Amino acid sequence: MSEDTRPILAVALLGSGGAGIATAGEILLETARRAGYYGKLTRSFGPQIRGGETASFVQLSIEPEAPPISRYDLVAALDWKNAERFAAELPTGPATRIVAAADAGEGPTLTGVVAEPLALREAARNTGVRENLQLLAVLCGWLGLSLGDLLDVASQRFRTRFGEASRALLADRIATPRPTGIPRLLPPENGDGSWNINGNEATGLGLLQAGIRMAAAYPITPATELLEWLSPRLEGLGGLLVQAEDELASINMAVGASFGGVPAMTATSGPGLALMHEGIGLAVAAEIPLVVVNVQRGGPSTGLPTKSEQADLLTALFGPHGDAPHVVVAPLGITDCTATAGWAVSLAEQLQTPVILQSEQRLAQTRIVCPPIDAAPAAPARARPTGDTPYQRYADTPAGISPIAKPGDADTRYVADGLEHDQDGTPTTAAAAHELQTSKRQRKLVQHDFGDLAFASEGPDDADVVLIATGSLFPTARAALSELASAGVSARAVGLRLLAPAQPALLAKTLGRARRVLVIEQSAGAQLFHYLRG
Amino acid sequence: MSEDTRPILAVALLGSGGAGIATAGEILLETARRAGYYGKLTRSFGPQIRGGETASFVQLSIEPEAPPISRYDLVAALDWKNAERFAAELPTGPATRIVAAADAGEGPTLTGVVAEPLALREAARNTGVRENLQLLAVLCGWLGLSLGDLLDVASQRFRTRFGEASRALLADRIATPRPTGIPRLLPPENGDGSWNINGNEATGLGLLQAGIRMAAAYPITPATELLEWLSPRLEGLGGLLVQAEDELASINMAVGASFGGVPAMTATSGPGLALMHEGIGLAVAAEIPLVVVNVQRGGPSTGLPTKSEQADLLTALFGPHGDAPHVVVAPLGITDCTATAGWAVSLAEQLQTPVILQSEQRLAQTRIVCPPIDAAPAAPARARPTGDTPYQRYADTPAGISPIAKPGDADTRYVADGLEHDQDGTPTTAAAAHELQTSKRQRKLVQHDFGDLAFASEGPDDADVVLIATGSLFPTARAALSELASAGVSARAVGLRLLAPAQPALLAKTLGRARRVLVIEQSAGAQLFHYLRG
Amino acid sequence: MSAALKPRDFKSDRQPIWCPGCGDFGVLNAITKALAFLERSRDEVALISGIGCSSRIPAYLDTYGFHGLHGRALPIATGLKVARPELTVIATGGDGDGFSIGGNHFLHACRRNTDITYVVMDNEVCGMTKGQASPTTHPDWRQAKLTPGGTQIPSFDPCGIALAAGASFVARGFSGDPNGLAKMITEAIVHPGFSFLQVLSPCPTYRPEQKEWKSQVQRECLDEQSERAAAAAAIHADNGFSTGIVHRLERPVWPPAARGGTTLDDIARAFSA
Amino acid sequence: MSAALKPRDFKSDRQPIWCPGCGDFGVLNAITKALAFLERSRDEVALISGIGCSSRIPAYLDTYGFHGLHGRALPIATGLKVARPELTVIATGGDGDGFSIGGNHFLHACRRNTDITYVVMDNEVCGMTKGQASPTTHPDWRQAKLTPGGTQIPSFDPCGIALAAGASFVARGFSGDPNGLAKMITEAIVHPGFSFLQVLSPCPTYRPEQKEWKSQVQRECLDEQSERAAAAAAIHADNGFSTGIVHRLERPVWPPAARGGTTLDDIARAFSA
Ligand SMILES: Cc1ncc(C[n+]2csc(CCOP(=O)(O)OP(=O)(O)O)c2C)c(N)n1
Ligand SMILES: Cc1ncc(C[n+]2csc(CCOP(=O)(O)OP(=O)(O)O)c2C)c(N)n1
Ligand code: SF4
Ligand code: SF4
Ligand SMILES: [Mg+2]
Ligand SMILES: [Mg+2]
Repeated sequence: MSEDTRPILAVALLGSGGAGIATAGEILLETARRAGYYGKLTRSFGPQIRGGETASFVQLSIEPEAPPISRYDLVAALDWKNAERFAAELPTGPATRIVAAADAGEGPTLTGVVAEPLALREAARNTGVRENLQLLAVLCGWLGLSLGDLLDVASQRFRTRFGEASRALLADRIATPRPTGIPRLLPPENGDGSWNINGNEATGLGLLQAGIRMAAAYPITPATELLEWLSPRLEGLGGLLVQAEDELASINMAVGASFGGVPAMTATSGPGLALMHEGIGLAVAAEIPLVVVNVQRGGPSTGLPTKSEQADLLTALFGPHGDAPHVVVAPLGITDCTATAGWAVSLAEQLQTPVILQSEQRLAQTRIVCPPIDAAPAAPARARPTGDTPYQRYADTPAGISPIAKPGDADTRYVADGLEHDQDGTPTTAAAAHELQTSKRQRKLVQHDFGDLAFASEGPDDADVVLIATGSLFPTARAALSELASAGVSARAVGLRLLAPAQPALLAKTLGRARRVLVIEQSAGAQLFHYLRG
Repeated sequence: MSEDTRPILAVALLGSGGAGIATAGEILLETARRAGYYGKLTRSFGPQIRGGETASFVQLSIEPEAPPISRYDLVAALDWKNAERFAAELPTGPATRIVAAADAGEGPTLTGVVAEPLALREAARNTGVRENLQLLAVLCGWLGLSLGDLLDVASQRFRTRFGEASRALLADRIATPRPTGIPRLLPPENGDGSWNINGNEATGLGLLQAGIRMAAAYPITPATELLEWLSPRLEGLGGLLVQAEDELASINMAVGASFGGVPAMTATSGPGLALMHEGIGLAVAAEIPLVVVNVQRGGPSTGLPTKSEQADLLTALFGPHGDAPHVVVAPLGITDCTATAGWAVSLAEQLQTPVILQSEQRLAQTRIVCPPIDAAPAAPARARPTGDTPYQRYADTPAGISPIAKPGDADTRYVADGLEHDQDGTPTTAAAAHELQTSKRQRKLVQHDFGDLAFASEGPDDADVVLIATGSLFPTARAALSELASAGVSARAVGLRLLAPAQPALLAKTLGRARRVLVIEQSAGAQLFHYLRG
Repeated sequence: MSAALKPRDFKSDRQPIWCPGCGDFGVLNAITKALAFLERSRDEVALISGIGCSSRIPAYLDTYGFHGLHGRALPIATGLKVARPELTVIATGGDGDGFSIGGNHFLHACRRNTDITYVVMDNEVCGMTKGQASPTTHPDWRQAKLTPGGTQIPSFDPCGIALAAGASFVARGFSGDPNGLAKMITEAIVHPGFSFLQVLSPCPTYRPEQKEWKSQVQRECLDEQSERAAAAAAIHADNGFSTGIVHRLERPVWPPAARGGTTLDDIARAFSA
Repeated sequence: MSAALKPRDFKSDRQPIWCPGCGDFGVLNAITKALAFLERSRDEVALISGIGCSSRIPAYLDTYGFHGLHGRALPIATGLKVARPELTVIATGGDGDGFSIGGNHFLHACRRNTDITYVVMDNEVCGMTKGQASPTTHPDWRQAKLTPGGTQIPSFDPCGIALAAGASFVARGFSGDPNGLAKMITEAIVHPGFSFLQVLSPCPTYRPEQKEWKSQVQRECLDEQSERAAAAAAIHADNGFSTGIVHRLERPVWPPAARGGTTLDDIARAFSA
């Protein structure tokens, strides 16, 4: 290998209003997918609604699930306007190559080697092929991606066919000589069967595969794209997504649909979740299966709608009033969204409880190329009335799970109630009934065997150090293991897919003889840490 | 003392639809107050909206704050219809005297001695003096209360003057011979200056004394009576209570009023609190002083609106999404409601934060006679802009408290924001600003010296056993101390008036060398226990 | 089988917690009559309510039901109907439930025109919480401790708002006339789309003066208008005591029917296409 | 001092995040013109908004302001005005903010008649969240990914609802006519009580076809009606593009003024009386 070839390369694309940087990132990722590479794309935006400065961060690799980017190999800018806004997100090094359009203006001070500027504007004016695509062609050439793939992906994306002149220009661009020092990607080890998916889509897929057929929701960043993905697909499967007037309607519509026997969900982000706690509490009391996807963003309040955080843990665990046991799960990475979402549906249907699925902006809006994701299994059928005694909706049972009828079923009529109730659903204030139902609602969760999905673990069983994380930080913790190993630290990463009901005994067992346990979380209040201690 | 005289007596009054048992309890308590006794009145109702079975539980004593009732001395029933509903709340013993109207029907099986039935109906028909009042007169005679006081209280209550015949009848009733075995109360040690007050009123008083002048709220049991008490008094003080269309409006109206510089509040119960979390989070982010009174009832969901519980602890601590530090306090008894409510206002105004005041149905709707309650001090003035630099609403300061201007102030114009913001209030997604403001919001609470009010403690400093409780269970814990002492256990009761921010160091210090710590709480999920461990 | 059901067969054996003389008894009767008349199967009917005295009604019927949250009867009913279009879904509740905390859902349900019947028992008071003003309370009613000087806010006009919001069936009934009311509820259930019924239903406990409604109500004197504006004018001109169906118009029911055509495999396959 | 203020003095030096050509620029201009015309002190004005592109407006004015929660501009504004009656309180926001999530507060603010001016920038879309249907969106608009077949729900009629709910001042303006709009806003601020302004404010990004509004809007052709019913009829008959003040009626402002008369001592004393 006389040439500098690598299994992983990281490229940052920058530009301001209307430069098409977001699109360029998507096209690059998909073009690489077709060549057989894996990859990842994240984006960052300025405050403008549209047309502000944009950065696309693309990582390409020959193996899936590459570790977090620690340094960019290539930074390419169509213009540098307000690019300093991204400086904190853009680690570079002496080997980083920086290339910009000829008229990009003054760049921020980035460590790296500046390459010859690219003159793109005139050709754009002459051929109509925009600078973003020309830049992409240059990069594809340098990275070793093919013109054919690029043309296919771009014409699909822009719903257009490129004319002769455009093709000729792009062929020319892709042949732009590589400045020395720009590394090449190793040849791909993979066909073109891999998937191009983001966390929102992977979540939606799992929900549908497990059986969700009704959704009601109100748009909110960063959950909107999940809803937009679901809407036509739900309809295609004979279901429906209702755009509700607000989050109070959303959660209660989902409750109504599920009461009707149809697996139902809503999705939102922090502000919406805060509004839904009364409805979630109703689902707890009336024992209605329900999935609430919370795509976390920065808080508190309206907070930072486009940024990621894990600080909605406590509200998800403890938001509804009263003793309101329910289930909270979190996907341990983007590809895990499908399995965890499917699991959420299964748990909801089986345990007749609301399940909050804690996604994150960082999972939801990160697009990856990955091996095909296994389908989530269909949720088990709800416990059905047996018919041998007068039907009691809230009958006390050893497992705490009472058979659940649905309207239309013969002779199992009942009234679901959010007031405390007797076993047949009649409201009561009697202490004995309250104790019975409270303990039933708690027991059905505490006694459930959540199985292997509860926690994930990677690393030696007898490791000295255990890193505990959930959500998007589990892959981060895993990536840290090899670094720790090289530093001589024997470490293990434990990922919490199941956050509630708490599993102190299982966790203690999992932690084994670790001498040191570190909780890794993205919350200023150390929410997970305090929760695990309680 | 040849006669059986006692410092404390407990009387239960029972009756069904329209019997006037609730009123009878209130008249008995106030009549005893005028005689110089202290006392307590709680009530229990059947499920009917109005006119169902009712029980009034009255305790009279020569000293204030008598311990919880362990056995009733006297059970008096106008009729026994559905009285078995109250059996669980009605501990009796062999010495309990049971008396009923002649036509009361079949009673539940209660341990005790049944006295001669009282024939009241015919006299009621002849004089118009209802049976409840006649029964009261009989009881007053037995307990040693005066006809004059009874007549005064009753005529004030019914807004009527009693005629000759009625007075004669009641004089006759009060002279009803005492069955043997009914104990007498010791003579009172007190004048008639004591107060007749319930927890809702004591809370309202503290709020007003500390400076609340605006409230917005939506009715909900058991907070409604607090609001109804406040409404005319706020207007009388030049303020206002707005009956809002819902809880979302309530909390946000209170935010708006406080933004305007007027100390503001709302009050609700669990379902309403669940709806307010988004608004409370806004007050956290925009740093708006605000008091939210949560009169806890049984949950989850609509739950048990007329029953008490302490299971809203977690939602009060952790309901709002994101890292949303705020203050949670709880009164340690009925008389403590005034001081704690006043403190809540002071903390809100000083720390520019929402303060949730956790009351309980048991405090709110229990009426007591007690020594006059000290006035809560007026809240300190908000930190005002100094005027020497361009005003920055969210300026970073060592204490984390930024000067707060209000509309109308000269030259300190700013925009309050629930989006993350720079020090001058401009929205930003920059990580540095988020860190700065997040840490400022946390620091201002964590660094604050909450002083002696944070915890209450009773019992020897070096006690072996510490009972930790909050709210209405602190008096219960205190009452247990003497029992424990007689059993040879050295115990101390610690009451948590401050629930958040958590004070682990202070708590550890307070617990001292205790060998055993018991957490006493009314929540099936052991919410306080887990919280204190985290 | 269901053809033989009598109104009383639609009643459960639970004892209502309502006060003697409460108007809601009449509404309960009327609903059972309508369901019996329509020969609905008890298994195919669901009553959805909020919280309040009136919202207790589902438990007194022997059908399916959901006694949900204060103000949220309509969303639960909408979710159910959309998921299970073959059911007869009746949403019920009070004036506080529907027009105070539930106002937004009311607006949007009128607009959406999902095939639900919404029966509001209007007693111009929050009964369950012991007598506070509701949006339909007269501004000068001074018996509420929460608003001792009266609300001094003009009362909410349920039928007027329903019309402005686009409800396709709007009627006013009286609980003291269970037969007339049963007929109205029958029409409302049969109407395809969202049908709104404001039922004057007295609260003798907190509004004893409503016992007079018996003589004030004008039965069936509102003329049916298919024109929204004409209906609005009629409601506007009325003193609030006329009853009848004031508006009925068939317009597309939501959601539109056609759905389907995709498989889970199609959906998964698209990630590598 | 404030008498000398120009419209531009009411602008802050923050750069709006709005897209080029966004209608909200025109609304910002119109508000500053109205405030300058009325010679209000910048210290005595507060702009309260919800969340959305349009709701960003307070930061672009050099007055007091509150950029609150999605849908809750009116409650915050009401709380502020009730607490501080001497201030000029202007609530602002978008159609999603005001009519979808905020619909209930809209209804009740119209009814309550607190002296607030409410300016809704109606672009028939949720702009901030990247182009979903709002209540005012036409049922057949198919560009929203969330409702690819269109909502198929008749659009919400803001002025009609405001009238039915009892608003005492109702007008429709156009952001493309900042002078006409400034006049309207001036009248609205001066009106004692709740004044509602629906401002057609195009979103060139998600609703490029709204660039046509310039030619579709009929300026100042709605006749002012003091009768609520007549105004409703006019709005009902209109195609949504006529502008003007359609209704203005002085009625009691809430809350009524008289308060006071008690002391804290009186209140405490009552516990032993
Ligand atoms: C979120 C929430 N807020 C408030 C309440 C308290 N609440 C229960 S019923 C009710 C009013 C009921 O009035 P209405 O709907 O008119 O019914 P009515 O009792 O008059 O039949 C209120 C305010 C509640 N249960 N939940
Ligand atoms: C409780 C809550 N739900 C949803 C959102 C997401 N959200 C922000 S702005 C907006 C819609 C804004 O639409 P509109 O009010 O019409 O304003 P525009 O952007 O069109 O000016 C939504 C749904 C939120 N911030 N908070
Ligand atoms: S309080 Fe009024 S509405 Fe409620 S049950 Fe009694 S009479 Fe009926
Ligand atoms: S998206 Fe539309 S409403 Fe938002 S700023 Fe851009 S043009 Fe204006
Ligand atoms: Mg009512
Ligand atoms: Mg809009």
